[in-house]
Amino acid sequence: MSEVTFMGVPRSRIDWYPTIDYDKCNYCMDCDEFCPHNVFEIRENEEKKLIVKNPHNCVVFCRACGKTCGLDALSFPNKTETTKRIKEVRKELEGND
Amino acid sequence: MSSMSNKVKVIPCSGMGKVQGLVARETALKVISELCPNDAETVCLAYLVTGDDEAKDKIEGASCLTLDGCAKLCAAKNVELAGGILKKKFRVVDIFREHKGVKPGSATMLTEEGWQLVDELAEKVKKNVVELVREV
Amino acid sequence: MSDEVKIGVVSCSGEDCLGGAISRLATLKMLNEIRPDETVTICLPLFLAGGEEERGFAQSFPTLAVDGCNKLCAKRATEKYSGKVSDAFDVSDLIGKETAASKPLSTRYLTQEHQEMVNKVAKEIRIRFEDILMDYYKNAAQRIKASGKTPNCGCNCGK
Amino acid sequence: MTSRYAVLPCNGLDKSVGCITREIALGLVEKSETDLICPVMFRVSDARYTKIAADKPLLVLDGCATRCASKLAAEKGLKVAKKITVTEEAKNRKVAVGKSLKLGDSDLRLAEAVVEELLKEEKPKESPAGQDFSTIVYDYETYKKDKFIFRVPRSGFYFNENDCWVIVSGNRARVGVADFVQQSLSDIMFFTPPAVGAEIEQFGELGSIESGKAVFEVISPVSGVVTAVNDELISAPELLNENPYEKGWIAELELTDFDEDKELLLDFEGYFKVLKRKVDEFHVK
Repeated sequence: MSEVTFMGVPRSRIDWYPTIDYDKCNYCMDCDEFCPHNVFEIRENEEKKLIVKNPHNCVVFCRACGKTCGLDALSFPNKTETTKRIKEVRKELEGND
Repeated sequence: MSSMSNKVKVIPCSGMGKVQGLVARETALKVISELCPNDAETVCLAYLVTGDDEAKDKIEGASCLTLDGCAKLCAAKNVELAGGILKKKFRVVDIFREHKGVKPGSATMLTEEGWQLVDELAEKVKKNVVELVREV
Repeated sequence: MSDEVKIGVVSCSGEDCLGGAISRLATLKMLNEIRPDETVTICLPLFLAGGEEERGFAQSFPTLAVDGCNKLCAKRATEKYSGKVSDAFDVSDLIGKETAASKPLSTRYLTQEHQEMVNKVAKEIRIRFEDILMDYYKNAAQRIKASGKTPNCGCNCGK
Repeated sequence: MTSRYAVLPCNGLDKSVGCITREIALGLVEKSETDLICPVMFRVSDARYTKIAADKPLLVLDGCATRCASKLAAEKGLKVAKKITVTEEAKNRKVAVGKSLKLGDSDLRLAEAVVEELLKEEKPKESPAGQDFSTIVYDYETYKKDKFIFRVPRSGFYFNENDCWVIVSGNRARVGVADFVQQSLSDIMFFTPPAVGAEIEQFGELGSIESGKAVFEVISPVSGVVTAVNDELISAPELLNENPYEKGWIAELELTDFDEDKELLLDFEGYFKVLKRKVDEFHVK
């Protein structure tokens, strides 16, 4: 299996994924139910019943789970910064060719 | 001219696989069996698809109300092809739009909210049935 | 991965009688619970109202028609507009002609008894489904043998 | 008819390709009624050059892929009629550009050739803003999965990996979503348009569409200013299900710097591969 990439950049080098604000989250799990990429994981027996288990499964620039959250407990990185980062890594990889 | 009953035909789509379709079917069933049993009846859409003569006879020249789940308008299109007079096309998506965020259930089972939509839509259809009956 | 087998289960519209309602629910059970990854279903009237996606359906998939009464709409419509079905049956043969012909059912009034009928029909769908699947694999193996080609080569290179 | 360009070279002093842009610009001024915009002066004095750029179609000359001149034009809000990048011209003509900042013979010949070609060309199109998208020819490749058919237009369209497309005409772009989006969402019930006049960065949000299943944020493949939205979708969002490339388009933008955006976009071949992978991984029902 080849490495997962986004716009030619290894996915693992792009920091795009949701961050859960545990002060706001009420563990309704709507986000987990929605996300088809298994980004989240439910942990019934722990204090934090929901965690971001597979951050790099998250589709870069997708914020759809955030829209299911009525409490606004999910936040994402700045898109402009992320785009910049992608370009930087691409440049770096080009240099290695 | 059809020699069959002059009841208004209320025809839902088949609604396989989508909750919109189930709402359409349940609405039609409610109208013909509870709200207007004397003035409305349904014709199974599958008969029209296969070109069943008896069903075609029933539809041809008759006043029809269709209930479609989605914008593909299966019921409306098939009724028109079969020669029915389309008086009004209802779309379940429209009533979903009026209730943004509603969770109506699945193609197998409706939720309480879903049943409320059925009731609301059935009342609208009933109004049309009553008007059409008066016209005749 | 896109060449994995899918089987189309086509139910009648079921507006006219209980048999139809049961046929639909059993088909949905197949689609959602029993074999969700291998079942595809389609709305009958889409053969006329839809596009290429629907009409091309039975040409590309083995299909099983599930009808609620002896008018056999699902089977007939599929064969008329799309392609030959692999198998078909009439729900009234399973739950009894009289029961099947009784008034259509709102899911609001679904009883335990109805649920059992749904389960019975769904089981029949599963059995026939698996037969179709087996035939499909047998034929696929024969096709490969007959053509003398090795499997694996998914492209059209002719090798 | 002799009116040619307003030419904006990058004039990059520390690279030979930058020096070549200067040669090209000077050649054009010498041989046609082209007006020159000095990038250095432009930074301090807008008024004069903005007028020149408004009177004549703007030709932007960049030395290298950093595209300083393009960026300057975008910053000043100028409509670009034509762009040239010397490194690309050199590559196309199989000319090796010298390292020395004092241009050699072959460098000068390259500049001359570019000038000749520019002058030979038809009178450049005026006001690219006037072009529309009514003449697009749609030719689809399809990928089938179960009963679902996913269409992708074969030419003219660019895509991002978030399943949004763009088609460009002059300085304008029309943007929308790909078939994959409408198939995954199923019956689309709501369209929330972006605001006309809004400045959008590449990958910024261009409104959203919503079905009973999910909300999809339209992720802009390009940067620019929203000039129009497809109002029809507000009352008839099903147009998106019928065909998201034609009547289901989302918005139009005036582009900021498409060459830059393009680096992070896929053409038909690139996107078709991505689409196939997505379709195979995610079962749509």
